[in-house]
Amino acid sequence: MAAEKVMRLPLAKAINESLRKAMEDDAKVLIMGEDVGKLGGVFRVTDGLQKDFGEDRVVDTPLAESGIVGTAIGMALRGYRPVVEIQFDGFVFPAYDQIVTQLAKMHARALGKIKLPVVIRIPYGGGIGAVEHHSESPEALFAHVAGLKCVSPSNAADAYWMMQQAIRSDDPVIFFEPKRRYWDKGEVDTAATPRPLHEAVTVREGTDLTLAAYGPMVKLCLEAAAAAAEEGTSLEVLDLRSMSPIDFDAVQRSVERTRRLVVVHEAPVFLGTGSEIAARITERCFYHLEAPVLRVGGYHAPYPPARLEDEYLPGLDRVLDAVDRALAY
Amino acid sequence: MAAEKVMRLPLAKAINESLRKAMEDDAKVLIMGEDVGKLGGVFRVTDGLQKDFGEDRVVDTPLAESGIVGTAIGMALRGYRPVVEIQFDGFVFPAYDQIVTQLAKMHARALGKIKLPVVIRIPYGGGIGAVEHHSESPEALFAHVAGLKCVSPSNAADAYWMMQQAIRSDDPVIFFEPKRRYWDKGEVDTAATPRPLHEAVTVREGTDLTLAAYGPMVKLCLEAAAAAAEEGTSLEVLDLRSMSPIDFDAVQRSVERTRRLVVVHEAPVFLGTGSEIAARITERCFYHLEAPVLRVGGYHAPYPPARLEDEYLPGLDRVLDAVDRALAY
Amino acid sequence: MTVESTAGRRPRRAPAKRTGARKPKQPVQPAAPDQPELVQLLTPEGKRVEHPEYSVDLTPDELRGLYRDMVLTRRFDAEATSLQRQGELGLWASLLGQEAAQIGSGRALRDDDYVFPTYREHGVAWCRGVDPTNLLGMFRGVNNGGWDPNSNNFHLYTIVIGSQALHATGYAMGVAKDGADSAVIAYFGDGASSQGDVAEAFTFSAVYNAPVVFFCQNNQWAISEPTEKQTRVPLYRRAAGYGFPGVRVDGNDVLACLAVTRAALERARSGQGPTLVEAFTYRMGAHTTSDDPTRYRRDAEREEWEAKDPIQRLRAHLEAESVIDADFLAALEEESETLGRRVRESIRLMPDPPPTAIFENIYADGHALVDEERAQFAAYQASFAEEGH
Amino acid sequence: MTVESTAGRRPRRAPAKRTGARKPKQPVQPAAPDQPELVQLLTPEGKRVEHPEYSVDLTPDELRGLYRDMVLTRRFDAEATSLQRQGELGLWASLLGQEAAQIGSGRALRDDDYVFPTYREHGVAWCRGVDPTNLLGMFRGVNNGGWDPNSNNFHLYTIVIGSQALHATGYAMGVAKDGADSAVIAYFGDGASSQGDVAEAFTFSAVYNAPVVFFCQNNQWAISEPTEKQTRVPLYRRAAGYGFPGVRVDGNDVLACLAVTRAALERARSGQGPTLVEAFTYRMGAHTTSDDPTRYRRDAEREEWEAKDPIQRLRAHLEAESVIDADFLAALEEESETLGRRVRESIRLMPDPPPTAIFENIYADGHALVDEERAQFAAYQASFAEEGH
Ligand SMILES: Cc1ncc(C[n+]2csc(CCOP(=O)(O)OP(=O)(O)O)c2C)c(N)n1
Ligand SMILES: Cc1ncc(C[n+]2csc(CCOP(=O)(O)OP(=O)(O)O)c2C)c(N)n1
Ligand SMILES: [Mg+2]
Ligand SMILES: [Mg+2]
Repeated sequence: MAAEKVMRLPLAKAINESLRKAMEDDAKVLIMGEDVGKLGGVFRVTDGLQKDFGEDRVVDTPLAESGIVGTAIGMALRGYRPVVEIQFDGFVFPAYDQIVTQLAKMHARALGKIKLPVVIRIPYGGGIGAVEHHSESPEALFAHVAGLKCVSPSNAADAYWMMQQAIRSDDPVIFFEPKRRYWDKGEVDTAATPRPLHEAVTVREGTDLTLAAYGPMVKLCLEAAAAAAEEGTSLEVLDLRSMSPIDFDAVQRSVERTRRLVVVHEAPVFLGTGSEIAARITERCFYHLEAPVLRVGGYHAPYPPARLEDEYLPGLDRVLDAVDRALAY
Repeated sequence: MAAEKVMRLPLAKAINESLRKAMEDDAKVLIMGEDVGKLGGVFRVTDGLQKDFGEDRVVDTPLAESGIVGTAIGMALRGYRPVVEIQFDGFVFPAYDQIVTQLAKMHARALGKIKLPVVIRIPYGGGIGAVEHHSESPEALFAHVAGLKCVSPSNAADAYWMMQQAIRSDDPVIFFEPKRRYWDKGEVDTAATPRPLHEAVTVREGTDLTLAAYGPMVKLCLEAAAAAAEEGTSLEVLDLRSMSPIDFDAVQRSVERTRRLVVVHEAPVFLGTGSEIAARITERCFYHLEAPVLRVGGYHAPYPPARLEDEYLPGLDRVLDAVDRALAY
Repeated sequence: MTVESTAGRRPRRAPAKRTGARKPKQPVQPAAPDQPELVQLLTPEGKRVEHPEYSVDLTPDELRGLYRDMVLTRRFDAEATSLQRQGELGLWASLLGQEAAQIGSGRALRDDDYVFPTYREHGVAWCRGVDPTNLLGMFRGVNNGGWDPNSNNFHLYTIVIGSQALHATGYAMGVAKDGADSAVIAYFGDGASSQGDVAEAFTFSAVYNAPVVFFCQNNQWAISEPTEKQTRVPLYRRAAGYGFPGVRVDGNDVLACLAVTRAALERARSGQGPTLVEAFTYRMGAHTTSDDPTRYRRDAEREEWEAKDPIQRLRAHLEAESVIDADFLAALEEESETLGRRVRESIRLMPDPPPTAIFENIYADGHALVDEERAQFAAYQASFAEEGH
Repeated sequence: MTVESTAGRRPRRAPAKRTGARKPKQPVQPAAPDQPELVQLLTPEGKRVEHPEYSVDLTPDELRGLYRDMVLTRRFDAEATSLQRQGELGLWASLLGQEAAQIGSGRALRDDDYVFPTYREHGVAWCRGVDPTNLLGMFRGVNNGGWDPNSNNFHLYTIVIGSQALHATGYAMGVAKDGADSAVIAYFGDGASSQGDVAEAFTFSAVYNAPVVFFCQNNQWAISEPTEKQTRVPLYRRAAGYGFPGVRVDGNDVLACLAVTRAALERARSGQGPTLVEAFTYRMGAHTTSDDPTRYRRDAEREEWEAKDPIQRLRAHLEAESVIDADFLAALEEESETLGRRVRESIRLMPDPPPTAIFENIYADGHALVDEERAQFAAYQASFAEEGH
């Protein structure tokens, strides 16, 4: 890595490089999960790491998510910095108790005397034609819980840097990886100075309306902005990057200019992160908003079978429809 | 019961009577949980039921919440209607996977061919001076999930009737019991015709602002309305009763008149049910609202130790402060 | 189940430093399978042997039936694998190699017994009379479970590992409450044995003496992890610590699987509670069609197990005993072809569900939000029609 | 822990119809404790007996130390119970009757070993040197854990049943990775044995051969549920099915608890992996001060166990051997009084945290929303000051 600083990598590979770097830099960094070793994970995100760092640092675990997170907590108490892989979004729930009642609360329980630097990687979201439980977006269920931080990169460079930052953080971080973007390539400058982990980024400037999204939906919003531009509408696109905390200041700044906001995520709209953004931005920007904050997301339904996912997931038309509705106010 | 129809009962006892009635009416109704038998539950909600209905119908289970909910699902598949007790809010998380990935989704998975009439009773909320994990309000974590219904009574009569309806429902219902109101007495008319389970009720009419709440916070909102009345402000109070679905039509009707809304719950504000109510009502009533929807609730913090809970929980002053802020727009 | 990526090659690097981790000095018990513990009635060569505790006495028709079941199940499975390659299915989880475990246990069941499968029990489904094409729906992506569990007492496939062990236990508790003498069987894998839910199912079933059989197909692998990553002693021994018997059966021996499962079901029926059966077998194929086992396991291992093939073994026995002949085999081959054709044809006829199916069957009694979203969706769809979009 | 209501009396009713539920015909193994399995070095009468596998050879000083530990722990516990009655604590979980299990195991530990307790290990905390008054904070409601776990290698009390078994296992995996020869001990109750997390801890510890001792205090009750509601065979047997040894020790015999725990820790240290110790004891008091055990258990049972009291037993032995005398006892009584006084005084001095503590220590690296809410809270508080509210 020393020589070449800018690489063009698929998002999954950027995470792989970031994990490698973290393990090189800090012997306390460990990887744990199902099939993360020889197989390199079902998405190959940990590919090659066991070979190079050994079975002591890249640990294939028994098939038990509560056990994985619970033992990772114990390792963190011993001074390690475990990076845990949950194989798919829908399989995090057996570990939910350990995450919510232990990982999230232990630092506070100890009045700050112990730290829990655990990263939980979750490949999440749909769009890859998978079977049940392999396409969910459960981020709101974690963001609601104090003590956790939740982030999601939308591109390879962020994936690299946000993983570096998540591992260095002394707080538990749930790292949501947009699985359908794993193969999307982007430039990664490993010598760059990254922006703070929980800061949003304006990925396209615009004047008529703000689209806010994170993870897999950022690309969609950029496409929507491009399409709208052709029709003469100027959309600003914010990549929130972090769902806990949410960079409300950045959203507010944008909305004070554009006066309209549409939030897009794959997760169900009802009690999704968009509800919080809508509520809080409406409070902050009450006299600026020309239209209510609109939300585009999943329905109040189990994630549907693959042949229906295109109807379920926010797509270009649904985003543009929401934009039109917001502009019609 | 035959003769006397109107009884004055504490809320906990109203649930007890309702469970008894359901068990008398339908031999398929079962009670399962930790300490529900001889002890009658730590709050005595199942008091006397094992004595009268036997150990086959009031089942003391092993200490394992996932096991309780998982076996209740199996019993429901066999034609039973289990009513499960989770001893305290903070102990539901070991069962979260079974609730979210199985109980909530199995009806849809079977394309409607099987039904899951399971009620999960959770004494929830704070205000009783308890130790950690005994005072939480996790309703948003269930309401976000399609396939579940979530309700919470605020008084004895609703507790009686809503439990009857929850048990008769062919859908899984998470029944949140406001534990700090267990001892509050109210009249229960067992011959009444109850309103639909998911319908909100106007418990006090008013013209200047709507307070929306459910469970333990309804009483507080009524107190706030009484206090405001003395200062000449007329508050309408809605008891939502149901957090999934939420009776948005009722909220909308009220807000179209009062033009201001404050939502109150004990759960953390960030991604709490209030965020969804704020987002959706703002969308529905954009041109009616004179002020942003304000929310009063818990902070983004673990539930604090008992000596601090009065500062953490919404109280009269905080509700009235929000009312003042909304009226100031 | 997993869906996996194609991933690029990693550049070579210097070997990393190792931490000075202490190695376990002496593992207490060997994780290696103890062959003598295995109940076997038919050797890999097809020789019929006796066992002191377990026996079967089958008619020629029954024996031919078992053979036919295994052959047709394998054929169906192969067909599904190739339909996946052709893009008709998104994924397939093959049972190749596990036919004896599934047919042996499946044929031990009575009609009134109830089955809780994982996602790989195509052979058990076959025994229950579930139309094989119905199994394909979820792998094609048209539904998440395409049959009525109560029509054949065969529950839907369950993907979240181990969950169904508790459903089976609860169902069995209900059977006991009803005073019925049916039994319930829960299938799961070696990997699943590590899940807390499976342990809790052991606890509940023991405490309530529930009429349930836990049938663990130890196919040696949980995706890329060998059984040693789940346990350091044979899995069947887990049961004793919960207070019920565990037994390891040769999972490639259909007769032994039948005998052992029958005995376990009989125990359940007669009020003696749960049993754990560990069927010692092998996943001959990939974990699913998305998996690439060459990354983590040796060919030699697969070859060893090929010599223990469940179908060849029964065939050798039936030929030696003249229970089957060339005519039988030819007829069966034709039946296989017909089945294959039927599967291929019906998959192509399998319609995509209408988009509005998203909003159906979420609740049995309805839900205002679903109604609202359904209506919005319809209006949105209609807007395209109007615009002629 | 539970907080319970005072509930009214229910009016009498006609007995309900029973469903025709089938009763288990014959439970396979008795759930009753098998007395001979118990490791014992001191009989209830205080007679020193030998055991083929376990022994201790203690100096008079050490013996007196154990006695002192138990007496002071009991005194502290009694003091806390009465402080709860006086309203100084919101709740108390008494260890009465479990002193031998806790002091015996606690004194087997080395300083560098690490302890993961439940919420009842006041005796173990004592052995670790945690100031007893620090234990009271969470029961008073001023914090959720009032000590630095790393000062005494004694983790915070854990209320969610069973969770800490996994933390202990992970910690032990870390110890092994470090190449250290420390051991880790996880405490939990008979009820906890049913939790999936405990089973997963067994699996992980066995697979990684982690240096951890699982110390289960079977005090016969999980609130109102007797151990038969959790298992139908003795709990220590659970271990064998996971591939490590389990042993049942007389939990009211401090010498046996010390010997057995020492041996288990030694196994862990020497790379032989986990051990499950089941200390067979009794919860003499209520589950917590909120509980009313008269609703669910017979007085006679308690009386039986009173005859096995851990402190009386050691005292009888030490008096018979002239290891203690009246002077020692008098001095100890005074030490007890002093301890009691100190606890009473310090609880009254224990300040309530400032309201702003709500917003502290939620994150190590800060969080924008917490900052915002902290600021809003401060402004809100200040508004009262201004108004003179
Ligand atoms: C709770 C959960 N975690 C992870 C997965 C992903 N996954 C699917 S199958 C599998 C391995 C299962 O192994 P085993 O139980 O031995 O069954 P087999 O596939 O070998 O039949 C894994 C890890 C899952 N489906 N559910
Ligand atoms: C997950 C969870 N469920 C329920 C409870 C409520 N609860 C507290 S203590 C207890 C009984 C514990 O029994 P046992 O494990 O035997 O420990 P003991 O109290 O007897 O020491 C229960 C059910 C809890 N704390 N955590
Ligand atoms: Mg397997
Ligand atoms: Mg106990």
